[in-house]
Amino acid sequence: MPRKLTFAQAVREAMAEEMRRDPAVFLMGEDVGGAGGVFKVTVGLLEEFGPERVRDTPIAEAGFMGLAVGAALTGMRPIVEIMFGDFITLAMDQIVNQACKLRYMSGGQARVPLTIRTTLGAGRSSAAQHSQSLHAWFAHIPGIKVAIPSTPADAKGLLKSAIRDDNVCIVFEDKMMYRLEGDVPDGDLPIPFGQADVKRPGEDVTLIATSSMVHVALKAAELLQKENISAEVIDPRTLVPLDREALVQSVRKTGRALIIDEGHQKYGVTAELAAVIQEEAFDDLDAPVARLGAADVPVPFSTALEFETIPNEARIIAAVKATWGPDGKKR
Amino acid sequence: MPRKLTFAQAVREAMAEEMRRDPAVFLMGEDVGGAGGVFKVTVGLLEEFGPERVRDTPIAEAGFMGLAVGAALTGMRPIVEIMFGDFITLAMDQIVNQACKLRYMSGGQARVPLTIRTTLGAGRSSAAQHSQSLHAWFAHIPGIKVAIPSTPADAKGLLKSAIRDDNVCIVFEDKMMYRLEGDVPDGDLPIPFGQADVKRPGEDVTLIATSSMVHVALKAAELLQKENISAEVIDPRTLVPLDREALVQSVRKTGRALIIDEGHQKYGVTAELAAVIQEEAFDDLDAPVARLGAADVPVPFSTALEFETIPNEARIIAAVKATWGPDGKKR
Amino acid sequence: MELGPEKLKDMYRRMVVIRKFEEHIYDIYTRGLMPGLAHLYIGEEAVAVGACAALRDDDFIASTHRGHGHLIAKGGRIDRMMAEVMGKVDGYCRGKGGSMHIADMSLGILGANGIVGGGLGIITGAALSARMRKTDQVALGFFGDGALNQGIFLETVNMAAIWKLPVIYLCENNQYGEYTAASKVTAGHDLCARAAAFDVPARQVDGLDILAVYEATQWAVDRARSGEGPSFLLCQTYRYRGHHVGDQNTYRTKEEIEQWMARDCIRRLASRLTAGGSASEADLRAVDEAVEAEVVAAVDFGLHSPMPDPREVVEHVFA
Amino acid sequence: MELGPEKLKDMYRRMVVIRKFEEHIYDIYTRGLMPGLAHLYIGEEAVAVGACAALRDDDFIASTHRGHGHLIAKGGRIDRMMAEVMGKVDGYCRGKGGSMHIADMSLGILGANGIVGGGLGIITGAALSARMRKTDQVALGFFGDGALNQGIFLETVNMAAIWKLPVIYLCENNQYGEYTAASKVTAGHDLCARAAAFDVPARQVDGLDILAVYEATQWAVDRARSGEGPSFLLCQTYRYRGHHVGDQNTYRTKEEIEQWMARDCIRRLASRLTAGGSASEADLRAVDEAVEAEVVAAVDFGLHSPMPDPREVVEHVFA
Ligand SMILES: Cc1ncc(C[n+]2csc(CCOP(=O)(O)OP(=O)(O)O)c2C)c(N)n1
Ligand SMILES: Cc1ncc(C[n+]2csc(CCOP(=O)(O)OP(=O)(O)O)c2C)c(N)n1
Ligand SMILES: [Mg+2]
Ligand SMILES: [Mg+2]
Repeated sequence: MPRKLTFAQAVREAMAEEMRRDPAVFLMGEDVGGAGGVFKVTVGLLEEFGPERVRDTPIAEAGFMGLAVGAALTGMRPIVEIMFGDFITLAMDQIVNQACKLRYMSGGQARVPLTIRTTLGAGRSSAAQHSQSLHAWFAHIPGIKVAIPSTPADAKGLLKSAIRDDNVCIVFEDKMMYRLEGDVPDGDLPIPFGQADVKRPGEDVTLIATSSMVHVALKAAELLQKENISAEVIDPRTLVPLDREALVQSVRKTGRALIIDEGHQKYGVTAELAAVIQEEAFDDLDAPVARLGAADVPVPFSTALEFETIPNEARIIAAVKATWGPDGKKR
Repeated sequence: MPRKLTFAQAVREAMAEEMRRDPAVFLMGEDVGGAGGVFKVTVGLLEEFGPERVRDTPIAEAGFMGLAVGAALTGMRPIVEIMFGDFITLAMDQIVNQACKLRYMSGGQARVPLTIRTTLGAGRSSAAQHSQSLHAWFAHIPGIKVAIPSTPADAKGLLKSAIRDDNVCIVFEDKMMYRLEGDVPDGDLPIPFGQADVKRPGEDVTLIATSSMVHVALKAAELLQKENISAEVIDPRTLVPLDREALVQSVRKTGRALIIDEGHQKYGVTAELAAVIQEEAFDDLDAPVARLGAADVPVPFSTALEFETIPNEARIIAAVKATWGPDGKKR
Repeated sequence: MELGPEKLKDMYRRMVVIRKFEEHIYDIYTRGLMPGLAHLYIGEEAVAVGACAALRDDDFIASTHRGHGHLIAKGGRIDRMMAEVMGKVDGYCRGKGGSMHIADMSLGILGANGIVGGGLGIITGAALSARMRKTDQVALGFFGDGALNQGIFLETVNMAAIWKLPVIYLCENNQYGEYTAASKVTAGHDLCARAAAFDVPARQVDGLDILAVYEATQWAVDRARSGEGPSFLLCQTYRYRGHHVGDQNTYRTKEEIEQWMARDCIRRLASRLTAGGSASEADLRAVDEAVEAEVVAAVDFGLHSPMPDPREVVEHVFA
Repeated sequence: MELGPEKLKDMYRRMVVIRKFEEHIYDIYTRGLMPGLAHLYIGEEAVAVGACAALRDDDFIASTHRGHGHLIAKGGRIDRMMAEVMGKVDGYCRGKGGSMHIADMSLGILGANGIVGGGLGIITGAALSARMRKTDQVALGFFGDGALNQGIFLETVNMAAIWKLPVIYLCENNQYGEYTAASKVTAGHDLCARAAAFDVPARQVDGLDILAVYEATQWAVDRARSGEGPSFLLCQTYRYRGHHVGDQNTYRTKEEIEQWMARDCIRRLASRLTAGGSASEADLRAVDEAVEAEVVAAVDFGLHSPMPDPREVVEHVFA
């Protein structure tokens, strides 16, 4: 029986269930305990699991990420919350030089079952230091798996997989989605990494979208349908590992692809997906793979400017139509 | 009159000339003074400019990067050396949240004329924490220009431009190239950012290569010539701004492209360049844009393994031939 | 430097500007006229005003997410600040920065900052710059008790100490970082020891006593200006309101809040002024009223300023 | 715990293993049999051996780029270490890590580290883990004077202090970070104050006196094991050789080096053993010779171990 949960509730359930299942799992981060997190995602966990396992840290991102690495190396399974994705810049050495590399550098001796949860996404007038979507950086680095769920159900299932994984995993949660509701199936149902999900089937064009951009793509697809363009919307769900096959198959069918992601466009996630698709579906492409990332500017504060930087339905529709060329014909 | 200089000498000359020209320019970093840098790039600068302007710092990458941001904001033009590119993980907040965003966030009030020099490249048996090529991360972020020179002349000219630029610039120097010799023209000749350079003209395929990969591509091009394949080798020289036009024009002519870069392949520089080329030269492409980055593994120590991770001539040749398909025909 | 009555009245006035500015921020925020986050400085006014009173116009400050008070104390224009927090084009940052990023480079205000500890590098670098440019400018960095636990504190204080930079580290210990008590996450019975460990002279100051803040800052400024290097000031203070507007304040008792409010820094200076005969109650009331009108005008200025043209979104990435 | 003669002789032996291991590293490095970087520990042996003598097998250590000594002191196998530094498949890391990344998880050796200060988070996390898993394991982190200037020191010591974690921060002050004197870049006349500021008890120790190191570590271990929390040990020591093999050593005077060498930690324990009658000169010579043979065998083991199969390059990225 599926229940309606918000994205935040789904994330919380994943953590609570895994903490009940395995005493090695614990959570640390700034204000995750008494306050229940600034986005109220962790409300109630302190009450159930106590302050040892739901640990309020000092404001010291590098330090507590480092502690988590050491704890993971020695038998624990930490979940670390980095409140705003922007603050992860302070912990890059710990994640990239330590956590992601210890297993490899030790020739397979070390195990680092560390899960990092953090946010991405603009749209809250939080300005340039509280709105970044830095997931592309992590997808670039070997030794870390990257999830970027778009629905409460995916958020729960992927986070459960991340916590059970013996490797470093990072899950990006769009802070604009925490109140989004969706059906979440009952029961213990981890979603494996590396499986894309077709969020809407279609025939004429493939929209590959991540995180909250999935919903924007779905709305655009509805509008396109009115113009008799049938768009398939696929959500890769994890960037690493990437379900290349699912993406490529869809594009082989439709002949057209647009990638939508909220990270900056240049040197970002849209580039890799476009490169993969043109590599593997070249002969089936009727137009270049198009992409739509966030504008290549810091995220501005003013509501008059901020939304200019984020992909929206209108831009998706325009980009899709452009794949047919100005005359509406196959290019 | 060009002179033969090593890459290290060219970098040093650029700094010395700019420091002579402008008293606001100064250098800071670990062991850049008395020791002349661990790669001996800064030898002699302390003697000429004194310890105020050639400043040995504590081991505190975040801290001294932060100082440089503050100094740049208030009238100085710091050059910061981060010894190994891997250590820049410790300064990401300072660079990405502070330096790159201050101008934009302040609505154009702030000016941050900061130049960062650091290294990339494997091949010295330095293992996973001293061998990374993290330039893709910076190319992804708005507000920073990214240079990645391949020759002593380019290194000198681009660094001079970086130092004179009123924005944050980062220059990646491949540590394996410091002893590479090349002709460097006399005189004060900054090389503008955003101008690619054709390092070898050709007709049948375009090899777009960065940093030391340019030299590998040039060798591969010679070998391909013996098989009557004429390869054009283009070096974008700066990733931001990117000279799209030059890359696209070459591929329009040849119909085939291979991108070679020493960063990890997935979600890296090769992806953006491939995406751009298929976007803009789609109709002229005879084969998908191919790419060759470093293997998606941490850099291993053993010489038996390390070179497996770096693009080499044989792999370039194989990738080029693959664009013709297994039968040597146009795909 | 002794503070004459005019200076004291000016300091009183500035504290009132901050208090009323923040009350109006609360008002426009709850009325939906200001997006984003609003971190109010109410209760801490004596720290910003006392410290900045010891600075010259060409000295530098770096501020925090809770920055309105620092900016006003250093001379920032409240109309342009109001426009900025509303995302309007006449704002200090043309609407690009918002509350957490207001800067006025012409006044040496090197910016509020959204990163806890984010100003520490900047202010130490400004001090380095002052030294290298051979000026006698001084740099003062405001930061919270929370930032004391960020590594950048160690790194910058160490460099300031070895290079004897003209910088003042002013920690505003308002007892909380977000919803967590500083005492829970901050080790050491004497936080001044964190600076003293670097042989950086440190003083603890009653942050509700504006004269104490002023005097301590003046001591630190004198040291800095005369080449004696950095100092550290630990100002004990308290924020009356939540971490930001909307915070339910459940982690503090009413009693605790009331105890601190009973020692209000503005009323304290007011009593001193009236007791000493420098001003009458009526004088102060007149100041309060004038300030209220000024802040209302600033709100108006903000409300009437247009939104930035959407095409500005691509401007100011590069110089 | 009093140290009996057998334990002391074992400690002597371990110091000699380190010394000879490093001399052979120098030899194979200069003969081109070992690639990468070699940071020698020669001169500092008393610190690693004295500290690890106070640890149990199931306790944890985190090490540094100058890690061979720590690893050997904690029980690491020198043959697999030799194979590793040569990049061979029988190395601890199958050739993937090299000198800067040797680890033996089964011995609680959480790895050498290429990042200055890189072990501080790891070791503090291991202490947290010991506490959460309800063992009485202790975690000891070695790091250099250089790491004292990295912010992660502040952050981890603060957390260890507020949570009373069973961790020992052992700073090896060998007076230099690379080619720069610690005194030039490290503020504060008393480096112990950097820990004491967090109310973490701190002791300065003569790092050339293995018994002093042992006793101080034992004190810290007792504190940690009994739940009293972290401690800090500042061991004054010296590296005889350059920062790495190849360093020309121009930043130090011959006199300075000789003064330190005159107080050699191995000879010092040797004298004590012979003076106290626990061992004769001949006994010690026999130890030296046996160790030399052992190290030669380790070199041989390394030389004869095959290179890893190139296909291993893609293994061990993920579990
Ligand atoms: C690096 C970083 N981590 C976390 C945050 C989220 N955050 C914003 S304000 C704050 C508390 C800061 O406390 P303090 O420094 O004492 O300043 P106060 O708010 O009390 O003035 C936190 C954790 C942040 N902005 N930056
Ligand atoms: C974060 C970081 N910065 C710089 C370096 C380069 N580096 C390697 S060893 C070293 C000096 C370390 O000094 P110290 O901590 O005193 O250890 P010692 O070498 O003296 O044992 C430096 C700067 C590094 N490895 N990591
Ligand atoms: Mg506070
Ligand atoms: Mg040292």
